[in-house]
Amino acid sequence: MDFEYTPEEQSFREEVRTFLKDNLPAPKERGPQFLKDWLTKVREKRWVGFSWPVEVGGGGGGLIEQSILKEEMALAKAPPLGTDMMGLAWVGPGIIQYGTEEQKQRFIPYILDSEGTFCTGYSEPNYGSDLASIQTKAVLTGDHYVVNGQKTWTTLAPWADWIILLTRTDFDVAVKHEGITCLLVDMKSDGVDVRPIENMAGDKHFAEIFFTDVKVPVNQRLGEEGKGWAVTVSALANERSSIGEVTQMFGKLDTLKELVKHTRKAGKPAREDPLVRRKLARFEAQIAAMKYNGLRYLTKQLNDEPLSSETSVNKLHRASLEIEMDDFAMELNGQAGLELNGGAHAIEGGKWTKAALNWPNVVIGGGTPNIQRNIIAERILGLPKDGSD
Amino acid sequence: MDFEYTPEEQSFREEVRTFLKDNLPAPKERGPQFLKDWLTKVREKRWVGFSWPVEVGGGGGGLIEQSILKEEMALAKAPPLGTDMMGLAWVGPGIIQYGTEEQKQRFIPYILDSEGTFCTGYSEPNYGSDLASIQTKAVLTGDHYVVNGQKTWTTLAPWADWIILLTRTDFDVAVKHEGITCLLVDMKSDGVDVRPIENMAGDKHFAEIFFTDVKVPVNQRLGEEGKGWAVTVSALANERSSIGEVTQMFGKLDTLKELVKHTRKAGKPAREDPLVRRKLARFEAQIAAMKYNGLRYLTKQLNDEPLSSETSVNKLHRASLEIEMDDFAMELNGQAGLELNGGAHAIEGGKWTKAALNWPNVVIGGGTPNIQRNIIAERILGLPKDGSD
Amino acid sequence: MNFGFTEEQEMLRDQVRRFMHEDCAMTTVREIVSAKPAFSPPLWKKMAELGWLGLIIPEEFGGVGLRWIDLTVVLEETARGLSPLPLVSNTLAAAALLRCGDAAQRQAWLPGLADGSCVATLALYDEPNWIDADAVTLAAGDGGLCGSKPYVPDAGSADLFVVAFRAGAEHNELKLALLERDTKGLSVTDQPIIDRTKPMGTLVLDNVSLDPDRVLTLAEADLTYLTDCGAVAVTAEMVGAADAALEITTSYAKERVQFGNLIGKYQGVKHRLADMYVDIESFRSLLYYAAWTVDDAPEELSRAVSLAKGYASDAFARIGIDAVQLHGAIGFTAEYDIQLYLKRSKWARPMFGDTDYHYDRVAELGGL
Amino acid sequence: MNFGFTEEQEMLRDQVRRFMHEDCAMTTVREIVSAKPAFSPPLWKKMAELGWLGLIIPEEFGGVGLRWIDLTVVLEETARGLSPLPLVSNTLAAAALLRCGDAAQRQAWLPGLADGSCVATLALYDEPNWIDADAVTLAAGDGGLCGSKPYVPDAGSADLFVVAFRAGAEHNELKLALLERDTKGLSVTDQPIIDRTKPMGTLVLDNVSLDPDRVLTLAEADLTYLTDCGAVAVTAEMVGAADAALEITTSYAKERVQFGNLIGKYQGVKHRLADMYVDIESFRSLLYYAAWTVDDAPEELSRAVSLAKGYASDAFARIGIDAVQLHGAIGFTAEYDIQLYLKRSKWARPMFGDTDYHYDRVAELGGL
Repeated sequence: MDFEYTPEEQSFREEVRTFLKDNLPAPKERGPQFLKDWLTKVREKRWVGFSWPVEVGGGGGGLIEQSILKEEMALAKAPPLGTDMMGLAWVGPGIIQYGTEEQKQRFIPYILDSEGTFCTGYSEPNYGSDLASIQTKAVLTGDHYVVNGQKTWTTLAPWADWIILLTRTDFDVAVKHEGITCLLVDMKSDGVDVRPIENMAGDKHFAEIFFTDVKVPVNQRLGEEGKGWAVTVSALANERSSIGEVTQMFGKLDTLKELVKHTRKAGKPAREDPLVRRKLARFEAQIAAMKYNGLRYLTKQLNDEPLSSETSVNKLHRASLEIEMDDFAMELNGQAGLELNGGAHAIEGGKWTKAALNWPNVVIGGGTPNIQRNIIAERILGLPKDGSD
Repeated sequence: MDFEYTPEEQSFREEVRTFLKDNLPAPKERGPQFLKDWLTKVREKRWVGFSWPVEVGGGGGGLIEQSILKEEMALAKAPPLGTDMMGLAWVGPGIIQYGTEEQKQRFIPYILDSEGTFCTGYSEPNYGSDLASIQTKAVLTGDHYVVNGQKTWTTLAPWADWIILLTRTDFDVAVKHEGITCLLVDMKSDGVDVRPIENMAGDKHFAEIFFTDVKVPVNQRLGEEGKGWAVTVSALANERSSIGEVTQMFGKLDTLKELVKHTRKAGKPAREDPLVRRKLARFEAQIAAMKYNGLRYLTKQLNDEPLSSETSVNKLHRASLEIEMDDFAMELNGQAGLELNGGAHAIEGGKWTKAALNWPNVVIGGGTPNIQRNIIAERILGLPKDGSD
Repeated sequence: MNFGFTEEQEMLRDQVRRFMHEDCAMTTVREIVSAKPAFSPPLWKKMAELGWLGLIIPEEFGGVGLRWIDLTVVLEETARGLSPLPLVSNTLAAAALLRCGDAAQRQAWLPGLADGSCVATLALYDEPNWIDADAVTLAAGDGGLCGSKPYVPDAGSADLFVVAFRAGAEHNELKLALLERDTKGLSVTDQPIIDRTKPMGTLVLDNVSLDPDRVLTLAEADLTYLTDCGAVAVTAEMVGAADAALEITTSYAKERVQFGNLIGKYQGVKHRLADMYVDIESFRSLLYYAAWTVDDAPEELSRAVSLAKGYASDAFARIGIDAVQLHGAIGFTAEYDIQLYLKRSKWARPMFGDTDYHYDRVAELGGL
Repeated sequence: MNFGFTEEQEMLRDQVRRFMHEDCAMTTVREIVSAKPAFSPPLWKKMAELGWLGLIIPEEFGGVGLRWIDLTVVLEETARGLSPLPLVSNTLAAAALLRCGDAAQRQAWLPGLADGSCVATLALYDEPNWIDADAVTLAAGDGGLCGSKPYVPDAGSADLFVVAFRAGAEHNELKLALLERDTKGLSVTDQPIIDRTKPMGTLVLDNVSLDPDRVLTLAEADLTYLTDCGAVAVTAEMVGAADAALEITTSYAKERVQFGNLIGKYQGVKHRLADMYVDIESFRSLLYYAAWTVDDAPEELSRAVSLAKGYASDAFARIGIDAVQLHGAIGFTAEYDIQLYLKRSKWARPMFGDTDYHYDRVAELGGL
């Protein structure tokens, strides 16, 4: 048990801090060219794809250094290290693990250089949580697959250039996890129709996508035919709650505390109400628990111990906090908490109120809390499955 | 919607109050003869079995008068109207509905005159909640049944004179609710072996009962052979949360408030802590909800509308309050809340602490909260069953 | 003793349900709230004809002369379909006139409120989360009223504003002003809020002179009474809206299949729905009793309504969130109706006091 | 950066598990607590030989000289089997001597604590639910200590009492007295409490004279430090006991059939067990960090331990109740072990501060 960093790790942290000091101006001083320059610079540092192998263009960095990098970036509220969030999070790692040499040469630099973005085509209208049951059909015809079907709740689809698509190439299988094939599809292909979906906060971050006789060259298949489920599982495993996420949440807690300090409730400073104080403390305990849980799991990885489904623990905390923190800010402010941006009494431009409508992006998007509970109960505690499989 | 009582109802309430004033001395003034006299007097008033038909010896009273009677008795913290709690609650009504003329003449006066007590033999070791699956076997042999098997968690069994026993007379049935037969068994019969079970509070209110070749005359069968489930269902339906229960809980809330008024927490009067105040208010809201829920269901009965499973609503409130109220009293008092009777710092003789170990009597005894939620979900909301039947 | 509704009340309930079904279905609601102000003159007229606008107004002033318990029947059902029409506001303004107005004032204004020709609203507090005489801060000066009155419900559609203001420095020196929309110096700013079916606005008052005929006394007990009436009305709406949210979610659980089963077969779903049912049944019972006390046991109103609104504010907020969550992704699309109920639950929570306020009051009234 | 245990720590854990399994199984625990005092000299001797009694005592005083993080390994495992032996009390008394004693005092007492010849305990506050210097009310007068010291852990088996008392009227004028069991004027009364594996008693003090060699200074920071150490120790025990409760309940859910299925197949059961797992994992992580700060980052100890104990006090209390409830009727029979964990959860909640206390402190330390 040791929370001290080695001199090498300390000096890496210093390097990151110095870089941030030199290259991250205050938000209002960032010009139109800023983001492009930023992306170039962090790419030159090999901080994009930090832990990816050097051979493919990654940084070849270790887990501790990666967590230091993420923590410092989050503390500094820096922009992301690349614009292709999903490419960096799991499409890239999936290609590194399962892709052909040609695919690696084609897509890895594309992702690392932020040339375009990927979205993730998993969920279908009738199979939101139950991914293995998908029905989108791909038929091999000569040197390409012909894809027909529909995906939905595809985050970022309205802007994405590529999609990592889960299709079914074999309907006659004993186990539904078989017969699934993973394709990389150009969103500009003929027959791809994207229809953005408006959510309750008024945002259009996600979309339905219809595929009608879409031709996908065989060389854009990721992994073997019929073995797409393994690619997906490995991709989802890369979707880990990270130290950067925790740092962001501590930052949010701080802004919530500031809000409390400036709010009056029932004619008295809100900070004097023990219920308010204890609720904030409970949020802090949950976020701190996420932090130390994460460090324990990171240590396991460092020791090459297998990680089971422990990350579901932090996902459940995250879900509870996503729902409760913004709602708490709203409730604290009474009627003023109802106001949206533009209202004369809106709290901080109505940002808490809007956020209080956006929790499903995280809470439902990453697997619902009930799914996470099933994962813990079945995979960690060994309780019987309640599903059909 | 009308909460006023008619002049007749008001005068009945006055009658009860006058009776209580004349016949209920303060607890410490009650002599050894008191309870016997009390039981005789309320029996003479025909308040025992108040709503039972006059023909069988009951009071023939209406639902409203009954609720007035229960409310006033609870307010006065009077002793019960008879000593045979289960006989009065459901065995008697079961006999009135399903019993033979002979059974009525034999058992109804027995119950009403508090000559002995019944216990209820439903649960078995492997079927705690799943009553219809019972295995205790009864075989008709000439003019009697021979019973073999085991019951458990039988409340009051260590003192009971009789047991209303659920047995299986037919194992070859399509539906497990069939083939069940209800018997009234003398606890002094040969082959009945009662083994008291100690609970975590140190009490021995309930017991295992072993039946070995116990002979039960056919004339002690209640209802038809194989139709015992109907008797049980009707009996359970009589196990309603009543206005008396609510009055008791308001009484308990009052004592909890008094406790709060006399307790200091973290160096300050506990009553000043908003968390304490709001928690007590929430208890009050739940108890008041039970009251008005109960009145709505009573009104339905008065209008001869069928009652579905709405009473599960109050059972869930009761369960939550049983667990929380005593625990709240313990928590409030910190280390002093840990002390049992005899401790120098014990709060009110450690009664809250002991009660905090006795909630399962109510919470598990009357059907667990999860069973109540299933009942509401399936019978009221019409959701699919998750059990095997 | 009869804790049920009369045949007349059940007929009234059917009538409102029919209206919501035929005239004010969810597509209509969405149309109405997409315009400014979110109001529909023809539907308002129809509600007037059906007698609902003057439901609690005595017959001598053109109303129907019924009781608050009858009103709850109407509000429960209009809220089931998330009606955006200002029935609560109009009724509370009428309650203020009935309680605080003199004979002439009642005669002058109530008939218009009852026949729908004058849409009225009531605005009491100037602080967003404080129910107290001190939270009325708008003060009358030499030039009349100057400043602003925020958080006015249905400000966009109202013709008449019944507005609390401070007539002196003492805690309880309050009065009500009757201000017509075209009053000189008065203008209205929209406050965009989370629930578009419950519009809100701010009155900007630039030396609005006060006509003595249009000023009403407002004792502290009146302020409490009107706040409590507001809480009764909003809680009645919460019962209807929560019930609809449960119904929509239950239906969804009976048709949506995941992992080879109807999701309604999983206890994770069914137990949550059962808990919603328990909560709704419970704050419904508390609300019915509170509504009865308004006319029949006013000395018990404060405690009764605080139990009801205290319970409902917490419970409905949880129901709104969980109803969306149990739907999965579809539940938070703008197209699907369930999210509108979540927004309503957020709106209803602080109105006329949140759980903390009401439970604090329960504790105080209970001697703590 | 390594948030895991070393190989030595894992070996220590195995050693404790073996001891609990072979020497202090639940039947033995039940035997020990059925006697007065609830103590076992042979097991205590064995624990001394294994080095656990002097785990945090430096080698120069006969101890092993390890850290609090090592101690948590031992406490987690002894609490898994609900050990009734006064390891926490003895360790806190040692911590008090180490922190507040002078060289002579340390040398005089610590070797006895380490080798098991002197069972010691620490008693700080006289109020049942107040963590504050003002809650030390026992005062020294002209005749020495007179009055009583309640809530003394393991008072029945202790040979040495390290007792806080008030040496003056000022808030922080406190000292510690070392009182041996046979001190003239000292007697011990048992306090029967809910958890028999955690005995408690009251010292009755009748003009107990204070030998200056047996008086230690106690600055307010020392009081805070010792309280925080106590909270770390109790939370470590909570981790082990809660983990055992989850394990017992999970096993039961895998073998108990109701309505034709293993009860562990119903989400009503499995999701509750999953939530228990989430809570235990979380306060476990918070505890490990807090235990690390005792020796390595003492400036962070207060905040770290308040996060851990604040989380654990609420969560373990809920786990205790739910573990019994998920068992159904069998869970609350005296014969079955799970109810002993419920009692332990009740005991642990207030010790060295409950959730309200610790969360209030988190808020304060966080600038609110």
